[in-house]
Amino acid sequence: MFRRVLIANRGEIACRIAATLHEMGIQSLGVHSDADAGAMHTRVCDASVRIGPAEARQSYLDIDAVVAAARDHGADAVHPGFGFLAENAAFAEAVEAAGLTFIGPTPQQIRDMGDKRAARRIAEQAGMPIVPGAEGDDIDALAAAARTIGYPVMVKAALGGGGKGMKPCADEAELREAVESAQRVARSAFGDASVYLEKLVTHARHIEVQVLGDGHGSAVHLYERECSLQRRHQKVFEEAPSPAVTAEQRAAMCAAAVRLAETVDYRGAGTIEMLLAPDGRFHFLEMNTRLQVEHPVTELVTGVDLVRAQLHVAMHGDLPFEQSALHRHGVAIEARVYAEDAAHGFLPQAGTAMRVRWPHGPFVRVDRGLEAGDAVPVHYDPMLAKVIAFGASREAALARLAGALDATRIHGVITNLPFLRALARDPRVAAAAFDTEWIEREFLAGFEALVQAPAPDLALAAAAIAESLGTAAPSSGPAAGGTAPVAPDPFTALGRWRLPGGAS
Amino acid sequence: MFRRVLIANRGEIACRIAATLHEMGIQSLGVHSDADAGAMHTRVCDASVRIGPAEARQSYLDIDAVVAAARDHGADAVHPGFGFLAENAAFAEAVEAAGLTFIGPTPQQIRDMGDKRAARRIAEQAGMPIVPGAEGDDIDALAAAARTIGYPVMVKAALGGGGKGMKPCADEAELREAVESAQRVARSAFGDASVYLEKLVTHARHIEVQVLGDGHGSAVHLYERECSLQRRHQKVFEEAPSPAVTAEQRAAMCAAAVRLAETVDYRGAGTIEMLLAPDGRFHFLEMNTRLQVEHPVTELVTGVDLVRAQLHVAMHGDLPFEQSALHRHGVAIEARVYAEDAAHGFLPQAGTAMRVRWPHGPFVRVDRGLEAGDAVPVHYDPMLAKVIAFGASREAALARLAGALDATRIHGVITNLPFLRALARDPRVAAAAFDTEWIEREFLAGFEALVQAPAPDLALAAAAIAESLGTAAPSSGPAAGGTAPVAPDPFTALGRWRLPGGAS
Amino acid sequence: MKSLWRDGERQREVELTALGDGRYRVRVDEATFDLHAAVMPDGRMQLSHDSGSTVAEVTAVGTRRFVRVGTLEFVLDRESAARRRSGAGAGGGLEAPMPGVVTRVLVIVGDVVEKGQPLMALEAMKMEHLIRAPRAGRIARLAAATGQMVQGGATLAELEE
Amino acid sequence: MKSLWRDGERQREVELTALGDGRYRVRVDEATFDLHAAVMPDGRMQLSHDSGSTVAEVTAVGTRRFVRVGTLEFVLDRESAARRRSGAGAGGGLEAPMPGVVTRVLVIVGDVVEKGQPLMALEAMKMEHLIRAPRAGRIARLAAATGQMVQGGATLAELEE
Repeated sequence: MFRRVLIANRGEIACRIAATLHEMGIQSLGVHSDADAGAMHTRVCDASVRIGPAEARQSYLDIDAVVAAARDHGADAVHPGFGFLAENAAFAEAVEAAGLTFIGPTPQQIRDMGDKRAARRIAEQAGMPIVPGAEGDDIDALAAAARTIGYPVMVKAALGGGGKGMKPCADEAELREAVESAQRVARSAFGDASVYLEKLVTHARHIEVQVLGDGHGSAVHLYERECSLQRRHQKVFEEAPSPAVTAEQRAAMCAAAVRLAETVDYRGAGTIEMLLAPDGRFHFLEMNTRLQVEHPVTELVTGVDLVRAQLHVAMHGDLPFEQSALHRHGVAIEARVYAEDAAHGFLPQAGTAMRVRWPHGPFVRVDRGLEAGDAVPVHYDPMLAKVIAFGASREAALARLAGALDATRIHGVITNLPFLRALARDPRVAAAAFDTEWIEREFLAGFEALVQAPAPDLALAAAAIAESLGTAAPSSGPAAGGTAPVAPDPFTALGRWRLPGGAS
Repeated sequence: MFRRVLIANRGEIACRIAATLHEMGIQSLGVHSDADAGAMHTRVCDASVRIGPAEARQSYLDIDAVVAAARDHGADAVHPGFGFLAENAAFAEAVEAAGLTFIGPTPQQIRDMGDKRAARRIAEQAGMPIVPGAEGDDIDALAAAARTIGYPVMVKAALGGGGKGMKPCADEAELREAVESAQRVARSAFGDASVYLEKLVTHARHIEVQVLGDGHGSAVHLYERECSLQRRHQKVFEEAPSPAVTAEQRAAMCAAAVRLAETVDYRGAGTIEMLLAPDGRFHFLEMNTRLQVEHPVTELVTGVDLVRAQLHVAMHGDLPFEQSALHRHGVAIEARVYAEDAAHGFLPQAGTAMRVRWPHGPFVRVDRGLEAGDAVPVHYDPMLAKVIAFGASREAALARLAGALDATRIHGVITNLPFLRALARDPRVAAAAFDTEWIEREFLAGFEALVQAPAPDLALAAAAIAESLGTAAPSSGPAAGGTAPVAPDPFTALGRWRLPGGAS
Repeated sequence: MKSLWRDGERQREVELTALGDGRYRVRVDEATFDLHAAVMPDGRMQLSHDSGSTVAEVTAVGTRRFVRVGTLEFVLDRESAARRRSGAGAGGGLEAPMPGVVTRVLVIVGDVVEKGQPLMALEAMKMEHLIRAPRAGRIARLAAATGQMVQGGATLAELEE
Repeated sequence: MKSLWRDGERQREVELTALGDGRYRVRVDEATFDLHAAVMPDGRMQLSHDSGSTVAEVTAVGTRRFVRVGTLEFVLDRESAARRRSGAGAGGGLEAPMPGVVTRVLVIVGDVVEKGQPLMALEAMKMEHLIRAPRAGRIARLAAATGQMVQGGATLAELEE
């Protein structure tokens, strides 16, 4: 049993991990950079240690600083969350070298799956269908392979992730350009210029299977998630179960994922990402050796706390449940709230969230790292929170998500909430008629037209009146005293002022 | 489809109803007394109408004021929540007379079930087992009946509820005193001195079945809740399913509840309360013709939003789902957070909640009517919130509830959190080895000894140091700038300072 | 710096000596120990003892202090030395245990009452509470009348021996 | 009272005439209408029009206004008349669209650039963004160097025609 666990992360995921530690009676030790002194994750942890200046390389990415904090403050184990050092094999090694437990897979498993070429080979050995592809540093050899495979193809960095260095190519000219560009990006981002190419499966859906392994050859799956709603390879909405997968496909994909995990004696929580082609066939894409951003949708439909399950494996070396004990019911959909200006090219935003209101209706979960008064620093990933809705049906979950996004209010930092609200009410989203390119191919143009329409006169009037009344200044709590006068009929014209995307 | 619904309530239940309305795209119109101007429920509603001064009789209990607010501001329907006018047949009549929909049963159903004697007769007709009893105004006749039934007996007010006027009697002398006292209380509280008596079933458990009727003779059940953990007939913890009920008992109780609801053409959500005697037999207790405080535990194990279901019945006159579509999984446990001083006779408290932190881990739901800076007025029921935990097993749900209660912090108003935390960690609660009298019979003495122990020296040191540093003043948000220095080993002695009830 | 605190029924005394750099010598009643206090950016304090440390959070409301130490919570009252000497907390004045409305006054000035005898009834939040004499004595003064709203801690009556 | 606002790419003008008792005559660009504004205890405003009303919430951060009307949200910028006349928003100075670190400067002072030509790269939150010339012209001044941290809205360069 761990007494104290260091959370090597920040923001909503650090807060979410702290909640499970707290519930298990394990002390939570946070870490923070100077930019995060007093941040929400330092407040929800039992204590927090400063590990460096604002720049991530000197704090959250500084292996020595994080390991020293864990060792010096008596942590038994380290939970890396996702991002930062979560898939860094050297970090996992350093944690273990310090005599602490790394809550995650072995360094070798991280390293193998981090090299996408090695991962493809492992998946193939485990009998999983893989997309035809080729690897190598020689551009002519790659071009020859592409001719055999057939265009379009996708060029990817071997050690990549998160869409970095990925480029689709329609012909050989594009391929040569893409390989050079990907090599450049890969060298600078991952310190290794290796690239590979894969046949580009168009109109595909992104399906991933959550697995949990005991490190000794046994693994279970926790069903699939669909994450096809993406913008620039970044997931926007995620849901479980996939509305596109048949029972037969689900059984085959989940069985293949378990087989892969068992083949490598996988330890802890991991995700096997797959492409589901329009012809109904699925292909291995990659394996993520960590908790995913979108893990809550799996938690909501299975009733399993995945962080608790990770801790169980790390403490006891066995699985907390058997496959037969796992059931799935209902539908959960997650929307990622980012500090980015969806109306202007999704530019990241920073600032102070003066007024924040999170939704809190039944069946709505909000994993957040931000409360009113908190700063959004410029230095880190701009994801502020995830709003997750559960429903007995997909229709119910989606309606609940739309209502929850309407009820969310963040003033002080521009967020992508208008984008999320429009997505949640799009009929194509309701019909689950999308693939990984749909947002950019079909949705964005209409959304941009919508957000570039002039603000209604009433919004301008409200801004001007608030200024004249002095009510525009942010207030953190309710004003004392006073009554709320209500005009003779407080709603009649509400409909008139509403645009599509409103709740009426 | 309703366009606008008036919520004739305040506090957490008004906020909870507003969340569902919002999600359904229905406008929420709140009401507030002067004491509640700016209260949380007025902030989460789309708008709120003042209905009178602080005293409930002149505001939340003022039928004319509430109906006028609904009519004058264009509401289509009124949701009464629970408490206040929720089980007032005259209010339901006045709402309907104003041409609006009352979201609840018919006035006649409210009236019938409000008279506990009539309810017993209806239950008996529906073939439900009832506890032997007698009614009447003549004390000698009641005494004679008690001799036949056998002591102990329980005297109750005919129009009562919430434990008011209830008194157990071990012999005839106590009976005579109790009847007089109950008549006096009943006359003053309910305007009707009628009382009745029932055989007192000792060591019984309180089990209740949630039903939903379409008003035309069809009803479904949503399984049972157990609410045996009570103090002075007020529920403290509630859970679903009951850990004490076998599958056979569950089937029998649920079927009996549906039969009763169908017998009276019951409309909307209602609860049939039963006593489960130590011999395994159950008996009708009463029917509550409204949403219950503890409805979230049913929602969490069935995935059904009961407020949405109420709105569906009110709008469409049919049931939103069939019995066969209803399933149950997992365990949910609710704890009621009250502004009352558990260390000093549970005296109700008022004041301003300067600092409030609600737990927000996965599988924890908090239905609350209070945020930091909000006032707790003296005029109303002191329930501030409900903390509800869900788990795959009862053990998991209870551990999660204990952690969530630890994480909850309300400074500024004294609450019963220490009482709830101690209950959540009591081995008898973990073993589900309790009945409706257990808290008072066995738990309270130990709890009182615990809370009357001196505060640890460190708590006094903290208070004195905070005063000398000026950090005791409440702050609403994080302080700007600064870093968090951490002492060489920030946790080693934590265990030393912890008392039973802590998380370690 | 010496301070007096009410902890339930107890009187507690704390003497604080600042040693600089956030270090304090603390005496609580008879026990003396050293602590280091560091204010965290969110206003909580990290209190370090020779054998380790914990996080504390203190909120002041009037003389009342809400104190959270780790996950344990306590409510203390700051007492002035003057008030303590007058013995106001112990007897004499009879205080409302909570805010509420006086619904019944069962005694008049001059009544001799026994310990535990109900003196008045206070209603708050649906419930009625009887205010009982803390000890035997004579009602010297009544400071509340039926129907009157009183704040928690307000003097309701004075009892003389 | 007249005020100027930037609404995305647009300039909007509001003229407010207080009629007393919370009533206002409002002109927004060419449209004129009457409104009644009542401040709710939590700082939101109930705005009533002749045909009904809605709830609005406005938060000011510098010149920026976060405006919630019903469940719709807008971000507006308050512009001073002086700034508008100088045309600062439209050209001349080139502003950082977000806070970040300048990772590359692709031009030097004196370069003649075409509309859309990349001038520098700004990195913020894992992503790099190219700053392009809003129109053709000559780089008159460079106000940012590689490695420099800049705030959103800071002038990065000046472009002359």
